[in-house]
Amino acid sequence: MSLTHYLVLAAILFTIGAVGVLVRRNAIVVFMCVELMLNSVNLTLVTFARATGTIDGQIMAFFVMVVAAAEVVVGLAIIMSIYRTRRSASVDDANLLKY
Amino acid sequence: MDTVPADGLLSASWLLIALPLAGAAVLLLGGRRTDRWGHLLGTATVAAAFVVALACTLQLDERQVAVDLFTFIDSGSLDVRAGLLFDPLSAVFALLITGVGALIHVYSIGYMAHDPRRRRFFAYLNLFVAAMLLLVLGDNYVALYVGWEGVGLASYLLIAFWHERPAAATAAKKAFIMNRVGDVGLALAIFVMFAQLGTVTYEGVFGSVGLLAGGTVTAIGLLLLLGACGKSGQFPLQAWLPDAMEGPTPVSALIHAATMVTAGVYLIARSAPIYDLTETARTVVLCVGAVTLMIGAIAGCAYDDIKKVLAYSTVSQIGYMFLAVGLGPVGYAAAIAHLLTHGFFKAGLFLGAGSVMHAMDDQVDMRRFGGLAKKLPVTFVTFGLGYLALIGFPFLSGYWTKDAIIEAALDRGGVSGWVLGGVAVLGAGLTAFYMTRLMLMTFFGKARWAPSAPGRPTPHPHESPSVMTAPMVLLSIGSVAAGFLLVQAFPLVEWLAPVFGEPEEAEHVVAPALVGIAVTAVMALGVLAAWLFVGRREVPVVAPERVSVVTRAARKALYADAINESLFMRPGQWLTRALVWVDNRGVDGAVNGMAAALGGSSARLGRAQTGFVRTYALGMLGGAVLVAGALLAVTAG
Amino acid sequence: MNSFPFLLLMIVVPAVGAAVVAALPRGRDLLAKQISLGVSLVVLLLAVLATAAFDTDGDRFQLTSSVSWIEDFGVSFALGVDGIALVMLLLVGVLVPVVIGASWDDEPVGTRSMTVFFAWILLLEAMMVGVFAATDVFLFYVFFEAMLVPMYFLIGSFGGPRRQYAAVKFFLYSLVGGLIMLAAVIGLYVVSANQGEGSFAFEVLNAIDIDPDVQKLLFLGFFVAFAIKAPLVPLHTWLPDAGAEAPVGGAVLLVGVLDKVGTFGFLRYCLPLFPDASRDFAPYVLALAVAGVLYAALLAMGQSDMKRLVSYTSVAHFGFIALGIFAFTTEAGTGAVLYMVNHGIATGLLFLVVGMLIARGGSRRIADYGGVAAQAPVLAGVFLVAGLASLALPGTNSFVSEFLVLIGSYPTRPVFTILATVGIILAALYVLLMYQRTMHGPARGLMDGQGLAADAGEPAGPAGGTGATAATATATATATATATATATRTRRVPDLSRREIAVVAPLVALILVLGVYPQPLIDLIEPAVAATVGDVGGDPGGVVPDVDTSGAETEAGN
Amino acid sequence: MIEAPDLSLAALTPLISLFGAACIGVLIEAFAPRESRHPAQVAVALVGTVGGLVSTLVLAGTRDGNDVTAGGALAVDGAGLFLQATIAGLGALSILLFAERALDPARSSFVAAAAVPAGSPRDRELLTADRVQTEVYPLATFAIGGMMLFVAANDLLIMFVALEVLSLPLYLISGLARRRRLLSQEAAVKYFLLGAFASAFFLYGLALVYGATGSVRLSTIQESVATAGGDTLMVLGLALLIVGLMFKASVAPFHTWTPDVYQGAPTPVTAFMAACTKVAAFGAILRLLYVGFGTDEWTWRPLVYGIAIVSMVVGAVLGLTQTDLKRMLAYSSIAHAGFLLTGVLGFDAAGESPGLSATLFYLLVYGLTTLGAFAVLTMVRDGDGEATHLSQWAGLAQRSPVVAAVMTLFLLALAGIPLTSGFTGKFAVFRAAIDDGAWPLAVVALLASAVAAFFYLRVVVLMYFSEPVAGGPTVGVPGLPTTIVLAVTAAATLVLGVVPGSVLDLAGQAANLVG
Repeated sequence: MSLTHYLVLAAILFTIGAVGVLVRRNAIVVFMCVELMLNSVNLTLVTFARATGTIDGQIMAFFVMVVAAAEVVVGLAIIMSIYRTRRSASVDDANLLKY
Repeated sequence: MDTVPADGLLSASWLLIALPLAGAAVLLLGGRRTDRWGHLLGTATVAAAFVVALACTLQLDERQVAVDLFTFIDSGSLDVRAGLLFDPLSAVFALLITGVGALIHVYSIGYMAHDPRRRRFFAYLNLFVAAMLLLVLGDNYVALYVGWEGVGLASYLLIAFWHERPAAATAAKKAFIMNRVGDVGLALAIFVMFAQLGTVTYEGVFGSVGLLAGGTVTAIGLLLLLGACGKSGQFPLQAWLPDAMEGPTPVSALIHAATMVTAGVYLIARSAPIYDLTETARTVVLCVGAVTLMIGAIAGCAYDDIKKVLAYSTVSQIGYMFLAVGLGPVGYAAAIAHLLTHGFFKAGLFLGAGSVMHAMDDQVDMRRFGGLAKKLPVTFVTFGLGYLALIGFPFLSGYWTKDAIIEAALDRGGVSGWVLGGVAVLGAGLTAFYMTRLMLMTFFGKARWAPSAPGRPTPHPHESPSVMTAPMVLLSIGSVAAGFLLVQAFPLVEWLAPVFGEPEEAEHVVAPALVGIAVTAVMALGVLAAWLFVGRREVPVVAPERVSVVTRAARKALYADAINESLFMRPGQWLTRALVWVDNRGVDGAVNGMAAALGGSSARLGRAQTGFVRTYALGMLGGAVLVAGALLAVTAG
Repeated sequence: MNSFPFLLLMIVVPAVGAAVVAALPRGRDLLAKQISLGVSLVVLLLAVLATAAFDTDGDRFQLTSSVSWIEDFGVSFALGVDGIALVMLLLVGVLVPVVIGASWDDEPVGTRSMTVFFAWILLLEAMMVGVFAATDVFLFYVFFEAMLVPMYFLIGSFGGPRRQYAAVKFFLYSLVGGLIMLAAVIGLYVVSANQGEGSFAFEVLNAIDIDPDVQKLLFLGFFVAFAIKAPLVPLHTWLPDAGAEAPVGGAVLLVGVLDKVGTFGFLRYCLPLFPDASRDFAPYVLALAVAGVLYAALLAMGQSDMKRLVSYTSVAHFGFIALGIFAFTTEAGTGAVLYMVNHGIATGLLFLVVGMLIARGGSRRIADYGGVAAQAPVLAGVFLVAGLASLALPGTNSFVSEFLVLIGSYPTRPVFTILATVGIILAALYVLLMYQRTMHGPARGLMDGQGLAADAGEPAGPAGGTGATAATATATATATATATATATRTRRVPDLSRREIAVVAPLVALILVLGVYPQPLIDLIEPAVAATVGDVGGDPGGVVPDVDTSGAETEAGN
Repeated sequence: MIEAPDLSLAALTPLISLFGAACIGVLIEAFAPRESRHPAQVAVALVGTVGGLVSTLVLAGTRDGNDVTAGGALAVDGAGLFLQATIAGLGALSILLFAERALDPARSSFVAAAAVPAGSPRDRELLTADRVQTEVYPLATFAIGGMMLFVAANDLLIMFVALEVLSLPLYLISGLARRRRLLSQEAAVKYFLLGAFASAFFLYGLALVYGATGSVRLSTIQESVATAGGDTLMVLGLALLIVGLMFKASVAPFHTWTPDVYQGAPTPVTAFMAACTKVAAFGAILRLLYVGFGTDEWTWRPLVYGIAIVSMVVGAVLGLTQTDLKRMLAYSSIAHAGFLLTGVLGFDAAGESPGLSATLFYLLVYGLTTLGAFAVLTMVRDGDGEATHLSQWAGLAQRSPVVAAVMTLFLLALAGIPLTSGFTGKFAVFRAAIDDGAWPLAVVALLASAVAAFFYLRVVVLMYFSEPVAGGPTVGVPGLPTTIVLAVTAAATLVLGVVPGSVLDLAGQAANLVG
């Protein structure tokens, strides 16, 4: 398996994540799709790190993980608060603001 | 003959204009304070101007005198000076204007005695006299133009003097507008002169007009003619003049008979050096004169309104003058002579008509007159003398001057000479017809007096006060004698020689005596016809409806108004309405439409902002794909 | 004397005056009016003194002063006047006191304070002086745009029933033009920067050579802005709305002075800076100008609203001015500048008189009036003088300018001139039609109380007129009564009051004096115009006649 | 062998000041008694931001030449310092808006307890309670710190981290409105989800660029671009990076979140976002495009050209039909993003062109003006918080002439009328664009500003030319903080319009980017 395969896999994962954001209604699932996108990037970074023979990419992957974790904290807090009010986590229900 | 700078009394000739102007200014600015003596001041200034004019004329031994006052407009190569030219031609006019003007002022004192706005009437009359004097005294075309439009304004103000009457207001507007059409011609002529010759002074233009191409000279001539037609009520701009009779009668006498309407003749005569160079333009002048002469005469036969008949008579008589100036050097002096005598007798006739109206509770319908000769003896006599002078009764004014014109027309020779001469003779016959008809209907026959309006008493005619009759008497004396004086005793031709050149001894096609006899015979025929048609019968108080096509056409003044209406007024109104629509819906609509389109697209695009996160994400993804695609395309390309 | 900062003072004095007036507490209206009048008279005095200090044979720009303003943009606060700007300043100086006098008894709409009105007027005066006195293109632009704000508030706060629409339309139209001009202003700077030091100074820009294609673009940028402001057909539709809805004082300044910035801009910027483009575009501009003369005149005839009618007449007059400017002769150019002044006076007077009439009748519709001349002869007389000046009757000031424009244009552009002369006839028509319908005839419509019933549906508030005085109050009161009850009673139209006479008298006097003796103004204007005509390749000395007349009659035979 | 990276503490002072203040704020939140928290938090946040501003200015005054520090991860250059100072200053003003307690009867714009479900009995109880939320201050301080880091990042990874540091607190405080909590929470969710989505794009772009060049250091990327030219990987990476940054800058077509979030978020937060986030995002865009891809201009130039037009048109046209003032200002911000891009385009890497200084200046004036406009919005209230519907503003000038006048000043500045700062800014960026030959873009921009002027004017028309409606909103008497904000922003708007020379000079001197 060449490095390209990993890259392609990462791209596919990224795409799946992006499409997931578009098609899923539950805010949690949408957010998980975003996480999937971030993780596909991690895969890409690690692959490139391997390709260039440096560890920069791997370090960056760690950075991304930390950031992703922080994002989860913030995101879940927000989603929770709105869920408690509305009793629904569907993103389609939140459309008071439009036009 | 060279023009010399003025000295002595002549250098004060600006007083001629300044005096009546000052009178007008005092009366207009003074307001009601001047009500009590305003009419006297107005009359005095014009009388004083007459004295100045007379003195200046007597002093005029150098024969052409220039008075330079101040710079009017000096820009680039255009240099218009406020300058006066006092020469025999302008002297004659100045005398006519101030002389007849002063008489009519006097008459107006009586005529307008009961009008609460008499002071303003005198102010306007003074304004008119000042403007008219500027017109004839200016030494360049721009000064002439200023006076030209100035008399237009005064005419407007005076026709609309009784502005509560819609007809008067409309007639005034019509007069002004039709004059403006002519004025455009005059203005364009000035533009052409400036563009071609770089000057607008008489001296400069006449000095170098010979350098111009023939076509250009013709163009200038025709444009000047357009201006002249407007002011003089000549075909095709004649329709305003009869309507102008809505003004007080002294106005009709002074402005629409004696002075302003003759300005066209003055313009063409003044521009003689130009017309001398262009046969074409002169021919057009001739045609205009001949056509107008006939239109006026025919229409004059059909109207029942005493002032309108006189107005059409004026149109017709000025047609004679145009015919004369169109003939070239032989005709100029004849035209001016006829102009002067016409000034006397037509002014007298109008004043007489005014006196009749005064007596008849301001009615003008001749069918309601009749038998006034006894009631208004002075009016009858003076009017009668004017009448005889007008129809060319032998040895009265009209006879001399009209004959001269007819002779000159015949002397032209060839077919055109015979045609023009024939028209002129025919016109003389028609003049005799309609004037006799007027006399018969007004002064003879049974009294057909009727109340001017329901509820008003039937008028009891009485002679006018002497302040009115005195000017009539003086004018009738002029009507009788002026022709002889100007043609035989002190030939105007010689007086005007410095302007038009020495008269050549014309070769007569028809012997003058023969012409005289023929014209007198035709005149007699006209009188006879009038007596046959009008004098012998009972005049119906209501004009008969079943009349011939010719009469009907004549009653409508040969459909001049109808033609104007259908050619200009209606399409104009239609165009205006259409353009208002275009401007509101089209031009402004485009702007508002653009705004609406922006607003609409804003609303439509705004729908894309659905409020759904997933739609937004899709938009972002699409944007990202586009961005990536664009960048890749740029890199690849 | 030349170092005295006339121009700066003429900007600063009214600006400070505006601030003072705006800061006055409510209820001090009289003091506000007195201060405003005083300040505007000081400006007039300064303008007159500046004229006295101006040497007609001297440099093109005089009374100059220049302070670096925004160095990064190469902008200076540079002031200076040529004859053209100077006469415009005189016009500003004359009209503002008149407008203040005319608005003296105005009642504001709603609960607004009239002190604000006078503050805006003074601020507008400062801006107008600035726009004419600026010799730096950037500075000019700043004043050009900033001028919109006071006018916008004048229309929007104190105007007629449709004032919001009119104010926004006015602002946006001008802004669009201004922004396009901004692009050209910047472009001009960039061009100058490419040829050395970047600058906005007029004299520097006048000296540089610009590539013809670039010139065309820049010319169009400036032209569109000025054509909107002036306004030329088909960019004119904002003016009738703005002119009709603005309070009379505002309308006078709008049409009398503000819009002149457009034609002033043609002359000051378009021609000298882009001579090649000006020559290339001249036929098109002339076509627009002449189209405007005829089109707007016809439209004026079709109006039923007096203020709209007067606005349309102005569009026609602007056509004449544009014709004079783009004929590229000294005579026509001088005439055009003189026209700018005269039009300000004549149309200003016309607006004022119409406003006084509206104040008496409470309606802007022509059909609501009739026979006023019989009851208010002085009003009718002034109306007539204004109308005659508007139709350029000889003896009034407008004649001189219109004549100069036409006679100067004819030698270079005969066809356009001939078409434009038709406008002379149309001018007589629309003026006299309005005059006849309102002043002549028997008293009718509102004037005898009959028109009120028909009119009651419309908002009966003061139509932005001068002094919504007792007449309007009566009108509103009687509007509620039935038509039959009021039909028999003829209400007299009061003639002009002493204040109103004092307001119109200076303008009437100027109309007559400048109609008879315009030469002093021409002497001021001509050198600047000649220089401009020289810039654009014309003969500054004036029209050269087609025929060489120096040889006189001796060659007549050839 | 590991070498310790060079680290200039002096250059880091501004960041330390902010992050330090934020950490102290967290500690205060944890340990200080509730009554004393608010003043303490405000004080700390203000000290932090003002300290950041002052230290940036001192740094700018004392530094000699441009520098990179922290192992080349941070750039200390003129543009960076200018932007940092701008962000710190605007941030301090925003903190003042947050701290306003006089306007809302409930003493704060922020919810008392975010965890309580909206609309519950407890929530209603708390609505009128005197309790205030103080977490917003450390959160905002973190965000400001993140922004200052963002504009100084010389490294894509740092840029990403800074992006998250500035974004995450913003997501949170968007949802903390005291009134209309549902809207506020919705705004937070939308902002968060879309923001995270955009971050993923940015991150993927980072990865691709890293793959193409082997580095995320901007200078290294530039060298690599100069030698290797743009291969597909790198171009894709650039595209994705641009997407991420344009999202933050709310440039169309990545603007869709802007109106919703601006409308829903508490008004002081909206003001903060509109002013500071825009500055930060454009700082990053400038750095990415010119430092990272400056030699590759021809690739992205047409793209930015097109995006600028789209953004101006979308912002101007969509703004026309808005009836909510906050939403309207959101579209205005989108249009202004387009105007700013014209300035970005008017800059060439050689540094001759005035584009950079123009953009810097524009960012400053736009930030001040928009902050002021939102500050005015906080003052006009009805029973249910701010009265942001247009119709409620009818006749405001007659109720409160001063407020109307100040608002008019801001609106005229946003519309770009001369003698206001907005005009100077517009002039500067358009001059840069035209100087660079992009005059068609400038013409489009000018027409768009004319369209945009319509909706600014509509507010003026309503305030001045309409009669007040019965039962309209009241204009609150602001406390000291809002008064200070209004005074500063209004004075700046006027001064930068009339005598902008010195600040333009400053921007001119600051106009350099270290590679």
